[in-house]
Amino acid sequence: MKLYESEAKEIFSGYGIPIPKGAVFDNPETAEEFAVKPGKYVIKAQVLAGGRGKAGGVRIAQNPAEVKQFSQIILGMSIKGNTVRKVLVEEYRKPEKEMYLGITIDRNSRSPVIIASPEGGVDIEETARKTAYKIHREHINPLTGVHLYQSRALAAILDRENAGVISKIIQKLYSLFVEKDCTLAEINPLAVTDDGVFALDAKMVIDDNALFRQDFRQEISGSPEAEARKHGMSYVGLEGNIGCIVNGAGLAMAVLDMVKHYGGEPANFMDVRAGANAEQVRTAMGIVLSNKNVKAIVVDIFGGITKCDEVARGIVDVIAGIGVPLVARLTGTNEAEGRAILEEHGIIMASTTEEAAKAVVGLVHTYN
Amino acid sequence: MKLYESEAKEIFSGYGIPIPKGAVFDNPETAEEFAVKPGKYVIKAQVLAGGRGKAGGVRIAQNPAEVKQFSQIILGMSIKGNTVRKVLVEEYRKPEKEMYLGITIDRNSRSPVIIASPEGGVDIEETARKTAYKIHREHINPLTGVHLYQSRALAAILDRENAGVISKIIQKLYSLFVEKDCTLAEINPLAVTDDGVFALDAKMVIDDNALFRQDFRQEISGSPEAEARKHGMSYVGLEGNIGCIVNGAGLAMAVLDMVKHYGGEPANFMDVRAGANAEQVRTAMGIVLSNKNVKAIVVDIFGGITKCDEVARGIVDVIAGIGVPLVARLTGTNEAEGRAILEEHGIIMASTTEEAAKAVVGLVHTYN
Amino acid sequence: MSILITKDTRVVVQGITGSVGSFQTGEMIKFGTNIAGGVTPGKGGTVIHGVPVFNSVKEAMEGVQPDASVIFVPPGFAADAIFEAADAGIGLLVCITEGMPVHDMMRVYAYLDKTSTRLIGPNCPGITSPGESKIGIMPNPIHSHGNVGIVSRSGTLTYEIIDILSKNGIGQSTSVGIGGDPVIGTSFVDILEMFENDPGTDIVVLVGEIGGSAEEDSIGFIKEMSKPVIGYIVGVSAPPGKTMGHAGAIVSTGSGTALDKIAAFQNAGIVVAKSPADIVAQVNNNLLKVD
Amino acid sequence: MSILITKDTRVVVQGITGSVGSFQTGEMIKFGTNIAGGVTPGKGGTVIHGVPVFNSVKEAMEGVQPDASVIFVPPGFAADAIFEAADAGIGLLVCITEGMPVHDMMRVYAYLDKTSTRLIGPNCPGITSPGESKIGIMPNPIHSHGNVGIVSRSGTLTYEIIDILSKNGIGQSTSVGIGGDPVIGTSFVDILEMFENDPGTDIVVLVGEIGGSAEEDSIGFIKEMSKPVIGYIVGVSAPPGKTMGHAGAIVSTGSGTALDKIAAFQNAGIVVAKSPADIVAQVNNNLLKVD
Repeated sequence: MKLYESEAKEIFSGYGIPIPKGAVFDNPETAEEFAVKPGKYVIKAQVLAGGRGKAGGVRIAQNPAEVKQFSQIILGMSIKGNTVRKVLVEEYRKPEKEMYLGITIDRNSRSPVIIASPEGGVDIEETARKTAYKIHREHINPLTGVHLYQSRALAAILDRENAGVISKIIQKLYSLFVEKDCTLAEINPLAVTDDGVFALDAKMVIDDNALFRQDFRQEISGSPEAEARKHGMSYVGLEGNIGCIVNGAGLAMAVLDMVKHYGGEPANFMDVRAGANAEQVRTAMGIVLSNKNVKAIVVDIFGGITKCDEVARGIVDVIAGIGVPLVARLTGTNEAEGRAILEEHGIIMASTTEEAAKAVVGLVHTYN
Repeated sequence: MKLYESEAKEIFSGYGIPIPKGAVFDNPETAEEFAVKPGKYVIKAQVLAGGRGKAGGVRIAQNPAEVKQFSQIILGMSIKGNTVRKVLVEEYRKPEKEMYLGITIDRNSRSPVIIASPEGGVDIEETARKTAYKIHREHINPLTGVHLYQSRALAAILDRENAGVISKIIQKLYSLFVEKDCTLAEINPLAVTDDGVFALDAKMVIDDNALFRQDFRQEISGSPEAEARKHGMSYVGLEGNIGCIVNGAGLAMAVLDMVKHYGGEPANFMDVRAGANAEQVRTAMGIVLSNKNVKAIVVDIFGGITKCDEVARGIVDVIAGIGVPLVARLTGTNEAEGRAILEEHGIIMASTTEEAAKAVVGLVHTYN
Repeated sequence: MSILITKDTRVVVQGITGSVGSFQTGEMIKFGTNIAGGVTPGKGGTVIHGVPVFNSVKEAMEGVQPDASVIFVPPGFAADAIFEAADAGIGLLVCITEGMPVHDMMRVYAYLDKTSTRLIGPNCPGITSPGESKIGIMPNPIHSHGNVGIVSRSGTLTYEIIDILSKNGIGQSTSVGIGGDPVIGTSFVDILEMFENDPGTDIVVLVGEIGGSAEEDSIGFIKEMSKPVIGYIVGVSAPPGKTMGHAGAIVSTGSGTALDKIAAFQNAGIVVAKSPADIVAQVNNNLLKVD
Repeated sequence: MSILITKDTRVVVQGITGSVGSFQTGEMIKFGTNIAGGVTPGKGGTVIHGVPVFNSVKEAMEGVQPDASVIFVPPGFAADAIFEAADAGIGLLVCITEGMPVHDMMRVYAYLDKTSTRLIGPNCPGITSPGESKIGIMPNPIHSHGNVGIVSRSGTLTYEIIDILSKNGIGQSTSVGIGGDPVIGTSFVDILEMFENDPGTDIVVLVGEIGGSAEEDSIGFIKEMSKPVIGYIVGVSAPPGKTMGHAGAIVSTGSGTALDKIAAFQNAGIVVAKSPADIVAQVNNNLLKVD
């Protein structure tokens, strides 16, 4: 789960990582009230999408008066489909030097890795591609945590003059990375200003698997992703028009790939997980169909714990009202019963994943 | 460094280990003010010595009125030479079952070890000797900390009915054991009462080597031990009458052993550490002589970083006023210069540790 | 022959009294697995599926001397269950649990790295050696004994592939699901090495997916192998930055795409199948060569 | 011959620019130690005693390929210095630092236990092999080359013993101070084993003291040794519960007393000397037998 910049900064601040004085507002008037001290302020749209800056979601107010004006502009703005509902207003700190500091999980070494570059404030992927030697990586043993010698060495690379304070920031960032179950904790830029070193931006991604032991805001529901998660399923929206309902993530990806292979475009990834019953299948159908682009649906179930007759029952319960054609492929536990139910309702059946994919692509081409 | 029970309990409480409601008082009047609720109270002398109970330092008041009375009796009492300056007054919790729970450092495995026994409230050494099978030991890997499976198993041994809450107490006790740099954290008894599980007593010993990073009260100075520590030296008072000043702990023990071997009784252990200069030797002499039993002094210095002439200078600076005979043995760096200085002042010299020990024992016998 | 497990492998089930643990224990027994006992704290002394339940793995170790443990406990307790089994000296652990926090798993991995305990998973369907034993949750009916080794990051997709192979008369020596999480105990290479050394395996099917570089990392070893390896990699349609069901199936910052992986395999001369049906074709091709 | 170190052992000094580190580096160089460089964060690029200073052990590793490191840093930084040296791949660490928190040392020990790095100390005087090299702080003039190995928990007392041996014409192969803390990296047995295998050592002096059971724990090995071992154990006068200078020298709850240790040695038939002078006598006795 991604946190908003303002949420991440609040956590940073709790760990003693210096951030500019600021607060979050959902209307321009209260934002104006905050900005009483003369001087420059930054107004930043609080959205989870990247590229805020380019979209005009970050503005520098030259004086308190401009704070209200820019907040007004940014609030309600749409950035990559996300409406801006909150702005973070901060006292402006002029960066004399912008650095990059991030901690993520290195799958190869199966350990946390601290990534540091004396050139931050920009796209770090870009730096990594163009000037890889400017990116420094330090692997951390998860049993011992970050050693002082490691944070000290990285800090000296970032800015020798401020190495002491940066080393402490690295230690603190590592602590919160572990204690808050992060998969990413990033400061970009970490800036040297005439007032000291500050985290001018903050990014945190929390391990979804660890949310049960962390105390974060509830996810805003309503999105099909959230809806699916609520029901123990996994959904990812895609650009195409063929709705896919599959049990198992690997099989679901295989179905998507085959749909594509036969010239179709999947509208979604949907893993209903093992043991899905009729009720869950109905819910899954609802979520998939909430995407109005969907022109046909393919259901592919490999019955193990999941029973094919349960799935079939879920399908026939809703099939009348869905308004798009559906191809089903059921195999494994109670396969015969499942197929019998579908047959009764005249639902198109396939016997392999490939057949099902081919059939659903054909349906879309036929009906459109 | 040992903590007082009340100090340890305050820390326990901060970690969520249940302790009876109580407070510390240095006079009977305020103690009486605390005990307003009807019911029984315990009044416990706050001293670092063991055997408080037997010495009458722990009393149960049947009602609030008795709290003042017992506090009056206990305050000012002397327990093993320690005057009681404070009492801990607690609401009485009747133990239905008394257990033992402690964490210490196992030198053999070089790791923390949790020791648990369903029979507590008594001398655990006694239990260990008489009924060893009632003592359970679980070694903890210091890199991973105590696992749930470990605290759960120990808790089930202590009291199956309250295993859940006891497992959590074990986890908390381990956390404070590590975070407070303890060499011992002990609850004896850990009691099941009709009001839940409570730590009725609390003992914590802090690693002296870690005091620099812990925030504990300053040691009450004035004792020769504290005085020596303040000057980077190490002193232990003993029962005999021969003062010993040596550089190096091992050599100091060897000197003591040889004094004993020749029929003398050392008055102290004193390690002036490596690199001792004249000033430190003077201080050491003062500390050793603060013990009025001292009838003679032996100084044994093996000069490495420590320079014999520096030590000699320290000795001659104070020799005139000490009023007891002194034997010195100096060898190593600047030995000749040191010996020359001592010779000038007519100080008795020995050339080996054995000779020095023999000589000082002879002096005591001669002079007494 | 098989890798990792045989008829004689004595298995304890951690979390045997839970609904999934209990059901799957029954299934394993039906398959022929030598289930020696189970562990559920507080339920020691009871019996389930005819096997004794112990309060701890240590007690199970003393009571029934297991060689392997299969873990069905909730995600928040999985790391502890693994530590417990490893500390008790069990040599092979199969962690079925899905949803284990990655920080827990990093600590577990760093710890196990220094021990002789092997962990398969977490978030995996386990190991099946037809005719020998099954540790995990793969459906019983799909397997048939033969000379194809399967190693996969996936669950249902693995069943699909096993099933289609069996239906086409191609049996398996051992099928191993190594797990769909970003940090897992045993890698492709570990399993490939076992297949390479297993006289009962003549050909290997490797089922990969997006995320990480486990597939690419196995190429060097595959090229050294004497046995043919058929790759199959899914997730071509996955958009970047989205987790595709498996916590480990995510294309981050442009790396770990299915197309990159497929290309890497093909560039190394490793056959990549286009579908489960194509796996059958490729295996048949290669079995001809083997025979 | 010698154990642990030779003329060729390349040594870096962690904390080389501190007052003790700098002074002792000079002494080691005078002794003939092959000092390859030093480490002090922030002082990289400078030169002291004619050797280069690096910002980190890793840089020193790249620059001068040391085999060993000697650590002179304050107690609060000692664990970090050990981790740094071990992570950089240095095989032999000698930690002189006195006053290291025992919890730090337990973590260090658990970590090193799984690596090939050997740690001597902390709170120790180090290692001296006369004619070869010295890593640590033993005074230069006391040593002489010979065939007696010394292993001790003590500092000054060790110098005293070395000195009296040398003055009586008895030279040493290697003298090792393993440290006076309750948790140390290398035990008596480890060193005894090296002496047993060292052709240059004919007899060993083991200097023990109160606290713990390191002396008792070595008895089993001593009995298996082909070379005679002379024990010397101090602290007969130590009262229980008091730390006698060394953090590890404490009689806790009646265990770890000098008399118990001496009795255990004598019961096992191991000679226990009564004083440094008596060590000389006992060594002479045994050397006669050896020759």
